[in-house]
Amino acid sequence: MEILEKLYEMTAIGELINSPGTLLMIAISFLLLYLGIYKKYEPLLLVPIAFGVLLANLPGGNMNVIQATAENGIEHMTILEIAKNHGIMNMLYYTLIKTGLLPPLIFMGVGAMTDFGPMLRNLRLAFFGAAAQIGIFSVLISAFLLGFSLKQAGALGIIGGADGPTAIYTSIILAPELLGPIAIAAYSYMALVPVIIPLVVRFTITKKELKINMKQQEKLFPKKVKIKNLKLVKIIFPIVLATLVAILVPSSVPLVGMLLFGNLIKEIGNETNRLFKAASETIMNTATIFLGLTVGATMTAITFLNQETLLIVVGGFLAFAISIMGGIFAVKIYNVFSKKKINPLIGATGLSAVPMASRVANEIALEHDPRNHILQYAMSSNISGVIGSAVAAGVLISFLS
Amino acid sequence: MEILEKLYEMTAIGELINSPGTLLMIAISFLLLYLGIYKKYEPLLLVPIAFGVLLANLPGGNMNVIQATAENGIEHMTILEIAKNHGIMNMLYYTLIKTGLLPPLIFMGVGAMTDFGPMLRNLRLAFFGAAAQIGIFSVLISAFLLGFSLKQAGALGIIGGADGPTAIYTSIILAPELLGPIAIAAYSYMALVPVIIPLVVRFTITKKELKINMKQQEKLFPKKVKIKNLKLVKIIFPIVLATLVAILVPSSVPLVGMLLFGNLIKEIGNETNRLFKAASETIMNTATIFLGLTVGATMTAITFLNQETLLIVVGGFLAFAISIMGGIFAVKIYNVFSKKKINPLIGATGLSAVPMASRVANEIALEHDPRNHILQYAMSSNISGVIGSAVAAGVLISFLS
Amino acid sequence: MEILEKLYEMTAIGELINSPGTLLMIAISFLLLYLGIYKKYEPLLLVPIAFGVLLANLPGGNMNVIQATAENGIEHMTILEIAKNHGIMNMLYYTLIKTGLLPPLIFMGVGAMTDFGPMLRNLRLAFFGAAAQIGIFSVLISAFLLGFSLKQAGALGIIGGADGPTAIYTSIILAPELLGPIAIAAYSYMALVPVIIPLVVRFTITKKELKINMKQQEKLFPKKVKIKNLKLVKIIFPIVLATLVAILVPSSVPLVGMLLFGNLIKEIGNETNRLFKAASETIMNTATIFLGLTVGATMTAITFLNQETLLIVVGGFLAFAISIMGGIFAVKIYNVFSKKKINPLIGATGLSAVPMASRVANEIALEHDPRNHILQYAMSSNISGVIGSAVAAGVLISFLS
Amino acid sequence: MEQSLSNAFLILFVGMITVFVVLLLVVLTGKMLIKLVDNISYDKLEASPTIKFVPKLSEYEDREGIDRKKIAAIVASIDVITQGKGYITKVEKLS
Amino acid sequence: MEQSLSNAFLILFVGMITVFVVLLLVVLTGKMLIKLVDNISYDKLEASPTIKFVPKLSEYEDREGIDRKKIAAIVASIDVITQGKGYITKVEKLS
Amino acid sequence: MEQSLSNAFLILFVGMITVFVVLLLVVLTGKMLIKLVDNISYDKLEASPTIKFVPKLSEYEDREGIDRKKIAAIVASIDVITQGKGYITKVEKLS
Ligand code: NA
Ligand code: NA
Ligand code: NA
Repeated sequence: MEILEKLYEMTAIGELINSPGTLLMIAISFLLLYLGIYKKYEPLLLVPIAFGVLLANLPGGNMNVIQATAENGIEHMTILEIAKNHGIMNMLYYTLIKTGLLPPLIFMGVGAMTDFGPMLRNLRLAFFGAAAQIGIFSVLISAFLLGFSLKQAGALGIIGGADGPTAIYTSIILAPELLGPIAIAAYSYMALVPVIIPLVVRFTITKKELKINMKQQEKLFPKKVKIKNLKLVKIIFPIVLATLVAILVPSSVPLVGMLLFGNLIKEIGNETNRLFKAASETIMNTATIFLGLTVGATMTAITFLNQETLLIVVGGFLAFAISIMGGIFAVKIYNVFSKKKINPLIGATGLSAVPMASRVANEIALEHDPRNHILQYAMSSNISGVIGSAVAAGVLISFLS
Repeated sequence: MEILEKLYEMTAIGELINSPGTLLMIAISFLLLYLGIYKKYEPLLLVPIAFGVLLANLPGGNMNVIQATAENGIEHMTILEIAKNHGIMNMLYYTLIKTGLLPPLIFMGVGAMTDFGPMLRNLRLAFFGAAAQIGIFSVLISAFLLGFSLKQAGALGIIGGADGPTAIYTSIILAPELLGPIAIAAYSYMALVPVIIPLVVRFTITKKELKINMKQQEKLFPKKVKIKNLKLVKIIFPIVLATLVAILVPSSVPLVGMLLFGNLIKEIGNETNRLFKAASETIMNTATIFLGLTVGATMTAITFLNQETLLIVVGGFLAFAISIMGGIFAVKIYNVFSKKKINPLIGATGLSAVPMASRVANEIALEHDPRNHILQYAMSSNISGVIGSAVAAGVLISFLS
Repeated sequence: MEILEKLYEMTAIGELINSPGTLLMIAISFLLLYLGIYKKYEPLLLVPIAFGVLLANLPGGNMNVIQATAENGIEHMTILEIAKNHGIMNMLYYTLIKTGLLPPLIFMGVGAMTDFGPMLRNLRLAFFGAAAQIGIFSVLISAFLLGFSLKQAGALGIIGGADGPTAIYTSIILAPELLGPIAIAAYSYMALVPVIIPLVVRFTITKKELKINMKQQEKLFPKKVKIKNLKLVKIIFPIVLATLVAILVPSSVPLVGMLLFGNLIKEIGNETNRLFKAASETIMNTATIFLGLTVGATMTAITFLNQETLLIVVGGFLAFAISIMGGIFAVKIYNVFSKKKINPLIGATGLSAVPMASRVANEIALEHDPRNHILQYAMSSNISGVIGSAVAAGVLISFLS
Repeated sequence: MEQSLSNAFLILFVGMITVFVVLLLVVLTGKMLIKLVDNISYDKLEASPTIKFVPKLSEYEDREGIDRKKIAAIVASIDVITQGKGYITKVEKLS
Repeated sequence: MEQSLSNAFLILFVGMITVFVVLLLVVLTGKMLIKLVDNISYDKLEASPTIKFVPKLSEYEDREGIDRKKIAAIVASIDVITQGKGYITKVEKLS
Repeated sequence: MEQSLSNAFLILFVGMITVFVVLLLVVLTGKMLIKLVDNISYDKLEASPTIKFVPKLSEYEDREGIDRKKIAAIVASIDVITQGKGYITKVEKLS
């Protein structure tokens, strides 16, 4: 009898019965695994996040991230104290995530995998990456009106930047208590870009506009500049850009600076190949695993199953949609004043979500005219949208933190 | 003259003369290097452990791990304080090992390199991985009777799990002062499986039993179930298993959960290949180096050259032998009640020590009947033995820590 | 109006105007990038260092390393506190650099990429790696006379060891405030070895000496010993050498011990290939990125633009030149007493800067006699120069820290 | 001491029961899972319904952009050559 | 609350202006850079003046100890076959 | 100051002596080692006595143990099939 009692105490069955929310969280983890594995929604992030949810919510495993409070004093604990008192997941969270380390490291890897070539070849279009950040700030205001604090509203709005690491970095600084749902929303909507962009496009772009052929426009109004030595331009560009951004928006340096460093060591080539491999593989892959697991582990029944999560899901969607619209209308306004027309789809990709958004835009263009390949043009505003949202994040952090 | 004095003071010669035990430790390190390099006993672990012993015991190098006490207050020091006061080896030990971080990370890598296929194809045999954990608990009792504390006895017993990371993880939590000899014993006996299994088999299995042909038995009593979509089963299996184990033995989640996460990102395939590479190479290889060096560095003359180490060496061997016997007798009992006979060697491999134990069992079977290939059957109980000992570790931790 | 004001406050323009030194630092960073990328001076280190300088000096980015003082209490802060108060660059600096962790890890990688073969085949020549350390100690005395503290003078002198990680490791321990310029000087002069060695050679070696043909000397005075089992010698050598060095200069163990461990896991071969990969790629490449960025980030206008930096640049050059001369004269003295002559270029390569110095020496020899290949002989003293300077660093640390 | 010894035996019993129960459940759920998956039509699965007009290309796959049939052919040829002991981990397109 | 709302609008304006200014500067400096680099003779660049008599060999290449001519030959053959779209990341000696 | 200067000279002497002694010992033990190893019969070593009936297979060795000629053949066949757009980063044995 005593044995059975001890057995029961050891298991988590009792805790499961007491907190039925846990079962719901496990179901959510299964849903995320389904989306990540079967539907292939950003599996590199959703699978570890989902597994993190699973491990965190099975009670007794000591794998759930707990928020730092004045009482528990986690912020002032040594690594060993955190690990001993709260397990390895909190240790990883408070050294890698809460310090804000991993998002810049991931940005370094993103930079090492980004080719600025398409953007340099169509520099003018990069400008439309700016308009597509309007969703961030509109949702900030809306969320604030709905009762979120300004900080929380900013973290919610940044989902509209359509960039995972940027969203996570901003949330950690402004509203760590919302990190889980914001990360989930950001990555889910990024995965849903093939659904969201067509939806917004249907209501905002006319068929005639969709048929604007960029290559034809190029021929009608040829560019003057041609890049003779692209390799050298690509090496100098990240250095100049880093200097520029750092002077204008210093608070975005940890993200943009690391992105451009990653890009530089890629573009230099053989001489820095060892650094490139470290940035784009060793560090990137390792950071992705730990980011996913720990972000997932922040989502326990208590922190996730509440009204705020619902509002984040709705708000995130709005931020995405408004950002896409912002880009589209910026192009439309440009077309009013310019003879050389631009396909408004180029504005839609200003959202970022590289390179998914560009592919989706290209597909839509091809549907309406099978010869209208806009991929390389879309990539320009697409990549600039990454810089745009990192800059927007810098503004938010600088004003709100 | 002053110069010679200063020279002498700088060297470690004085200290060597004062503590002759150090010379013995250096000899032990050479022995371990001999075993690892020349005899090829688990070189991936024994070589770094041995070199760790060498570095730690050469006095003055400040490379030996010191136990945290209330007086030295290491547990409450920051990383920088530990490094400054006690050197980088203690820094690595107290952030990577003592926090319990590396064994789960290594389990993630083990999971990413484990194929559950052979186990799923012979699920019934997985059950015999349970019986082969009896050595853990028998030695726990024996060690306690010999004067070890219950915690220490548990850490000693877990050697019978024949799984390096499990033994290290359990020792860190239950008896960190015994970490060095337990790790050495565990890895040495795992390397000695080709000697230990035949030894136990000779005294426990008859020639007739050794000739039981598993394939023939399959034909006589065919299975009903066939796996049509093995890939999908392999993806869902780690998810379900993680849920199950976490509910029943929450304290084994850091090990089993990470093992199954590693396995999941392997089985998903291309979509999570970056995570797989991080888990099975980047993190795994790096963790192995640091684990080896730091575990070795815990073994200084004072902590290693005592009676306890001798008892651990003896106790560890007993734990191994009893576990093997447990598996064997479980099969024998099964055979009494079942028409479809199982070769008792399948029980012996329940020990784990994957895949060495299976190979050894296969060799023994082939010696007695050159057509009797049992490798794939042995792998089933062999793999389940890993889960079995991780679960047993969870029970020990939950009752004793 | 308010918007413009807020905009201006957010940017770093105001700070740039107030501290014109910052602009100079940015210019220095561009210069270093030019040297690293275009001139190919040690790009693996100079590029990250330069980018670190850039990120650190753009004000407001919070990416500059600040020195720990009693007031700011950084040494006693937890990782999270450092990251929150001083950003991720300080977090990386105080966990990876200031703890002294990365240089030993890089030495492990260097060891894993070093082949002791050429040294073992010409063991006698290894002795001349000793004489080439004289620059370290001469500059120590000169720097002390010029007003540096003894600790600082030691850190300055170690530049003459011509070994990046050794210089960084020694500086961290003896004079962390000089880390930036010392690292820059060390790596720059290592890159300038093809200029410095010929310069020194021109003033110290006669044409007749330059024509001494090592192979011919070998034939005239043949060696007795031939290595039958080089593989086994290569495996035992690092073990014995580690023991020896650790007994004589314990304070050099973190460097030399890790170097020899890295070498051992390379020489063992297949069995420890996973460890070799971790040491020579995963850990090495990652450590190189973080070392470069953080060392660069220590160089802000205040810490870098002063007289000391100038003296370090001059002193570093002297240390290099004197070391080369030391090696050369040691050979000359040897030649006085021995019939079997040695080309004094072999002494010049005792400096280390592997394998650049050997190639340069070989080129010079070939210029004077196209059949006089001395590369493999030069490599012997070249490699022993690495051990020599690590030992010298150990002496400095043991006497001065 | 006596108390502790009885504890040790308690751990023995609880431990072995737990191990047996967990591995029994592994066997049972494994069998259930196999049956369950069998009932899901395999064809249904192959025709994965993910967003159709965008052939999903994470940046990783991007690089690969190599016709899957070609890969199949390569793998087949490798199998022949290596008698099934080799596999290709990556075939990458270069940008 | 009202104060905060006006703050929110302030952030909206400052944020969008900043993003527009930064991306405008990206476009402008990008264009300037392209023009500037064009003026630098390409040939001058090719003949990189780095220390000539030392064929740069990072320690990495060192390790591989494979005849460089053979590598050149392999690369050439690959170039022919791949029409320049392929490269070899590693050629390693097997021990 | 003066004390310190004499310290600096002390370090000079101790340092150079140490470096010379260590490298002398490197030379001497190196030579001894070479002689010692020579005396050990090479053949004895080749026939490494490790447990015979278990062909040692760490999962890593596994991967490498593929005939080099076969790899060459694979590479050739891949080139043909992919028309040069693919390359093999690794060919691994499966356990
Ligand atoms: Na964006
Ligand atoms: Na086991
Ligand atoms: Na040197």
